[in-house]
Amino acid sequence: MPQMNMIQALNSAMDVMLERDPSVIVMGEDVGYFGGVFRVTEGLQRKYGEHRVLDTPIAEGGIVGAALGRGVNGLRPVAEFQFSDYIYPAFDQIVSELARLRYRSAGAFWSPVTVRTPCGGGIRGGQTHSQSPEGIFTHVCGIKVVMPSNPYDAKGLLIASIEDDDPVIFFEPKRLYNGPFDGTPDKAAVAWKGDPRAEVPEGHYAVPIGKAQIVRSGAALTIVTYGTMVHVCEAAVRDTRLDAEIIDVRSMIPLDVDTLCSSVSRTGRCLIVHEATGFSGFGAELSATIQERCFWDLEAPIERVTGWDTPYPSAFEWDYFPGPARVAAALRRLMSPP
Amino acid sequence: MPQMNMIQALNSAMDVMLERDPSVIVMGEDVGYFGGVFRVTEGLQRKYGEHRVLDTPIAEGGIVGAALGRGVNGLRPVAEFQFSDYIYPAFDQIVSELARLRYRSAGAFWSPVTVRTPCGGGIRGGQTHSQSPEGIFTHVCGIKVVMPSNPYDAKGLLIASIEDDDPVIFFEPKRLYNGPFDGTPDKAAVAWKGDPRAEVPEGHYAVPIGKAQIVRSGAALTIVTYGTMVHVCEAAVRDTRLDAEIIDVRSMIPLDVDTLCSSVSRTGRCLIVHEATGFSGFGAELSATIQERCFWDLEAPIERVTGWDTPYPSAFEWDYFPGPARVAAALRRLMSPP
Amino acid sequence: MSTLIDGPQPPSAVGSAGARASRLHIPAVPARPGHRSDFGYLSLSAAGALPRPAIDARAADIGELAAGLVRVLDDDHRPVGPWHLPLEPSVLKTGLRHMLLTRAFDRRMQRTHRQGRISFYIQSTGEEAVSVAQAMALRPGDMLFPSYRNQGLFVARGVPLVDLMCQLLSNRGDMCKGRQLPVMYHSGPARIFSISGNLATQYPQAVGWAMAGAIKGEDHIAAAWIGEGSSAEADFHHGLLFASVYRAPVILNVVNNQWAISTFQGFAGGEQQSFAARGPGFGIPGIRVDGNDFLAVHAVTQWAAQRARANHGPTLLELVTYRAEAHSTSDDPSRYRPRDDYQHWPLGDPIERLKQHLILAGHWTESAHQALSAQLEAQVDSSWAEALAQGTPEQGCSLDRGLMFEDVFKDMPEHLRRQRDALAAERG
Amino acid sequence: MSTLIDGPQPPSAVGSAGARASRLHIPAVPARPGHRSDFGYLSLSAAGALPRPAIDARAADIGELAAGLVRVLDDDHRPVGPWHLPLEPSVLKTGLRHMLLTRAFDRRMQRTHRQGRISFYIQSTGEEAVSVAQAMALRPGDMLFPSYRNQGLFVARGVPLVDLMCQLLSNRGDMCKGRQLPVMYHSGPARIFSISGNLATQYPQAVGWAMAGAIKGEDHIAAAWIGEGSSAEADFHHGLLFASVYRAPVILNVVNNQWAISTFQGFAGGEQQSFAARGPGFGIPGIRVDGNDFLAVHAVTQWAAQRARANHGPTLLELVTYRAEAHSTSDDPSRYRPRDDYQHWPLGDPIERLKQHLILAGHWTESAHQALSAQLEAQVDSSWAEALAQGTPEQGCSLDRGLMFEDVFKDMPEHLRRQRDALAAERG
Ligand SMILES: Cc1ncc(C[n+]2csc(CCOP(=O)(O)OP(=O)(O)O)c2C)c(N)n1
Ligand SMILES: Cc1ncc(C[n+]2csc(CCOP(=O)(O)OP(=O)(O)O)c2C)c(N)n1
Ligand SMILES: [Mg+2]
Ligand SMILES: [Mg+2]
Repeated sequence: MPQMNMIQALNSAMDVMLERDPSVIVMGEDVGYFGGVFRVTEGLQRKYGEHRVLDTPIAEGGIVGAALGRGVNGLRPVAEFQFSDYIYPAFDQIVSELARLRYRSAGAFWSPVTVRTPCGGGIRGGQTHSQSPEGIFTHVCGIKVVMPSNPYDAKGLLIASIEDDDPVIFFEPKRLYNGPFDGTPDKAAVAWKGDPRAEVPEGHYAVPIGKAQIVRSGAALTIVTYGTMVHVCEAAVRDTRLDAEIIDVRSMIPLDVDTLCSSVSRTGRCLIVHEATGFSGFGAELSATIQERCFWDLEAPIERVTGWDTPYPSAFEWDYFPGPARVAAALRRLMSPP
Repeated sequence: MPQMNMIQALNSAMDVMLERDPSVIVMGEDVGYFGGVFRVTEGLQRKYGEHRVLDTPIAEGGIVGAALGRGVNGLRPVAEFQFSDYIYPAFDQIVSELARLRYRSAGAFWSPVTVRTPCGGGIRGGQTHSQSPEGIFTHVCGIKVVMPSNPYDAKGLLIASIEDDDPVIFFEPKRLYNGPFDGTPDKAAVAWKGDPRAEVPEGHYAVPIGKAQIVRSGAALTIVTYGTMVHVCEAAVRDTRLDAEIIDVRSMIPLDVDTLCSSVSRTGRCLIVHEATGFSGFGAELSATIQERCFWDLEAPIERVTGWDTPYPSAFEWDYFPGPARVAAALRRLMSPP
Repeated sequence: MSTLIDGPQPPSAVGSAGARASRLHIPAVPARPGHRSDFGYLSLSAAGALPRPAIDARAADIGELAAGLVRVLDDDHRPVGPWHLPLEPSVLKTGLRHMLLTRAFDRRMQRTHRQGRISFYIQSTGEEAVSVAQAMALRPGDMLFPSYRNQGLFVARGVPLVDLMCQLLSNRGDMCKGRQLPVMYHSGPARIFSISGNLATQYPQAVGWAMAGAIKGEDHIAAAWIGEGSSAEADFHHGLLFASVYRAPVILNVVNNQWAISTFQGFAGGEQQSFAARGPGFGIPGIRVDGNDFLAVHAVTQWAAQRARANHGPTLLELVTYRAEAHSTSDDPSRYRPRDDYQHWPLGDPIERLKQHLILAGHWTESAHQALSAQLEAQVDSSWAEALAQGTPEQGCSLDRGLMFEDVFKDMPEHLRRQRDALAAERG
Repeated sequence: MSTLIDGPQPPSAVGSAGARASRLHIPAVPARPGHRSDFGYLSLSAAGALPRPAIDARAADIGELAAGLVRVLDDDHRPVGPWHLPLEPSVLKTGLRHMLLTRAFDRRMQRTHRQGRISFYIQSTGEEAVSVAQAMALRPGDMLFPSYRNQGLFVARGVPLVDLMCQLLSNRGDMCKGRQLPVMYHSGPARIFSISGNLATQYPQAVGWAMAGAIKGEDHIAAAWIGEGSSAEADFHHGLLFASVYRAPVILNVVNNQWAISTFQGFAGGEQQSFAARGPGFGIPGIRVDGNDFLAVHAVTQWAAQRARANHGPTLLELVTYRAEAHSTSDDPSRYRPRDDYQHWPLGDPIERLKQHLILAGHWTESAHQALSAQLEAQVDSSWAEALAQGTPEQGCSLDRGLMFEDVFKDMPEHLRRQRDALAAERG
């Protein structure tokens, strides 16, 4: 089985789909000749031509608007936003158009656009290259929202997203592009190579949208998380030696409530972890839903560990980032509530 | 004491501030000569001139961008968005600029813009004239978010917002403009006249941002709500004859957690009600926070009654709208959990 | 900067009241209620005065078309000049019929609203030539991206009035299944895109659609319409930009009917320059055309369509017209403009002008016109009866409320199924 | 439309591979690595060839300025033509000094990045005349809204290099208190606005600032800069539109350095038309100027400033230049353009050209230039030492982490106080 890092896995997903389906096209800023600032589309224009792998003007709203129109006319556009901090200029086209088209036209028109965008911090990017805006999109009905945490899921979920007839916002935790970062920036960087989740088939396969994954089974408590934080939580569990169950949400819309709730009902304790700002973040929805379903089984309050409610400041990156120590402290609190 | 409906109260707030403070300006689509499509700015241009009460191009992003610049240059802009469904084209200027300016410049620059916008349904507006997008903005750090539920608060909060040196998104539940709508569309419309909350002083006063209000005291359970739903919840409480405490959140950022939690700790039961789509709505944050703080006092799961996770369909408005029956059912469930 | 750090400094005197007079320019408005509009602001060319360039002309070389006004019918209803491309009388009569039907439909639906049987309506009175002539100048395979004031496109493409009426009624025949505000139609078979409540979004969408056609090597083109007020939105810029960069086969239309609700077109940037003039700045030909002149509108649209189909790229058309009635049934224009404005509008009425032209040419008579009008009124009446048969407002909503949860996604996910069931339980 | 209802139809053959060839136009790129750029795409005017109109000229009457290229210095470094407004030699020498200092600063910070002492840097090499000449043509009370490649504005307005360096180091002297990526400076006292990571947002903000000045009756003007790539963003449109409608006293600059990271300017719409040409479409004069010609840049900026101050409204300037180095320290331009491109750039180097002009005029010598260069290098060195005294990267972050929670709001609300305390507890 070939080994791929997340960049290669994502590239492979688009390669496979461009090859299989002549209606698939890739577009975005610097994605063509150059292959993207994170090299995720490298080589695709050379292989499929500049009519199928297009450089675009720097106009995120226009990119989504044009992608929507192409989708209506029979193509399957995969649009890259260079950083998810730059998705906001496209907000109206995503919320009012992409998400609503099928509904408002009662199915007469729809557009299967996939929007790919790197998110999250830990790369010294400062407040406009580090954001995790997924929570905002989870409040928008009519789009699917996913975020993989490893190369295998990245490829499988991206293929599923491209094949999906609904629009999908596909977040790529950029700190994981090259390795399974566990939240300790001082340690030497670890590469994906050798990690079982980096064993990625060359060809076509899909990871279904809407299914969470139990990353580690455990009985003491449940950690619900996604993206980079999956690896941080693994580290925190190693550090605390608690028998935690770790669930990687993967798909925020639709959400696999059953997998989450059956775990929490079993363990009676739940910690929710994400990198984004806490207030009204996606963790709030996770907490509220789990509490509604599992209330009678809860032995301690559901807690959240998240980024602070501030922008992501470049000099205080590691004070902002919810690292393993912060997660571990919460785990301990959860096991012996005050 | 004069009686005002919500339109008059909002108008009076701007009138008072335009009069007192020469740096206050009002701007937006159709707000000038015409006085706004909901007549909220009526008469202001005549009184203060077309240099202080400006009609603008239909470009929400430009409106916020230009307002931000004016704020930096010493003015206090009050910008109207015709419907909160049309705030999305301005999303980047709000999130990346207005909310971040003070932070990223370490206080050297800031802009005290107030964005006013009517929200909510119940006026047969269909999916693009009925939205309640406040939840999205509550995930954005650096802005304040408020929503009044009556004329007195509307004027006092709007004055506080204009005087506030931070940007404020001010949501106006348009179904309440003319009367305290309780969620039963078939009943004859009730006007504000005669309602004690419609007694509004002519002059200057402020309702502080960041304080919730207990609208009805009670011991059996706590309802946390805001906007139009305050009145719907009052109706549901009347119908169920439960001794519910009803809290009007009023200010979402900052949130008056203490008032909410001391009530829930006392009653042990909590229902959260809003009109917006439920999934990742502001109710999720309310539920998560209250659960974290009040877990040991809870006698039943915190429930949410909200709009469904669909767009707001024009023909099914009253199936979508979380009316008193849906609230009452939840109240009963909460008092005797299954 | 301490003044900034200390907080906004109240200007010691602001605006007209102050000692230091404000230097901000505020666009002029021709007249407010109680006065009479001076339409002198409108730059007019004589009929026939402007040249008709080759379809591969460079935008920069035909700038006069963006500043002037392409007109074919002169004041005596005679067609003149290079933009007169004679059309079969039958075609013109079809155009007249579509325009008359559109107006009859509008008038009837407006009345229906006043009777409280539909909740909202938007008329296109005075602007019928825009939609009808343009639809007729395009091919059935071309894709149309309308605004809410282009009902003439639906009429000209033969969408049954009943279908539109059922949408207005949100009844069993509603193509939108009760989800859209009245007038937000669409038609899959007629290739007319779904109308959005958010202004101007269709502009880059149409460009994208056209780009896809080009990628696939097809020769269908796309056309989009927005109001002059909406041209202020970002998506106007996105549309022009993407069309320019990829030379997309698309026609971008700005319908300048002088008003955006209460806001005069000067506030959309029409005071300093025409809207057509935005095109040449992107290398896109801009053509300003008399939007009430059926022949002129048809001719420029045909020119733009040929240009696009021959792979010479996009065209920006500004259709100069006047919104004769209220913005919508929620609006009362007498609050912000002279009541009799339309009587003084220098470009007349599109139906009247085409009618007179046909009569002058000997293809039409006053009595044929009366007969046709009566026939179309009857058609509207019978369509209305047919539409009501699929559910009247008095019967309440005739659509299954479960439809609310469909089409959010292609397949209904678990959480929506649960919500649908909860609603069903609630309603018994 | 059943094809739509049935799902996207895979085109039977797409793109160059297919039988039906794609008709989509893709903008041309002058050369990719391994080839040599043909700069023939660049429309050039001879120095002195374009007229200098009165400051109240109408945009439509001076369209040639948007298509041509205003140049003052000819190939022999002699100033010619109507745009030559003689400046005191001392002024030119100050300009030369600012440009040299900017370049020395850039070079040194680039090296510092390579040594791992700062995390990110952006050079402005080859574009120094833009910022320096423009800052010098404006008044201290005018407000500047820069992009991330306008460090010359800070230099020309006398912001100490130490302040900029402390920002790059995020140390105790950082004006941004550790919150912004390196190079995202600002200066309250020097009236230079905070740089945003989100492109083009400063355009409507500058217009708003200028509108406020006009409302208050002041005669300070605003100026904003964006790259040609960023002119694709919606806020470019918003800026032009609002400036046009209210005739705001603002100068809107597009710095066309040919590249936006790896994307050639054709993809921003520069193939069909100049960027200056967007202006006339809004009634705003557009002037395309040789951005490497200090005298030309100064002259057009002065013209635009006088125009704005005299209440004749905004101007759009396109400054034609070339990004000589990488986009940023994260970029490697040899992956997408010829390595030696800059050597062939037809408009030369701005510093070299001003230097030769001064020598030719007898105000400068090669040895004075060497001495000045050495002096400025030393100034950069000593500034760097001074900056490091306020915290070196090796010492770790010298700022209090509690600062993270300040300035989110003017007063810290309860929830942020709680979070600040939690972090303090976590870190002991
Ligand atoms: C994004 C957005 N902003 C505001 C509105 C509210 N609105 C609806 S129609 C309209 C006026 C549009 O005028 P114009 O584009 O000239 O079209 P016309 O009505 O004249 O045909 C406005 C402001 C909206 N629908 N969408
Ligand atoms: C809204 C937004 N989209 C994308 C980016 C990423 N980005 C940063 S710089 C840049 C290129 C800008 O090029 P140009 O405007 O020509 O300026 P230059 O770098 O040439 O000075 C891009 C795409 C961003 N910062 N903001
Ligand atoms: Mg209009
Ligand atoms: Mg550039």
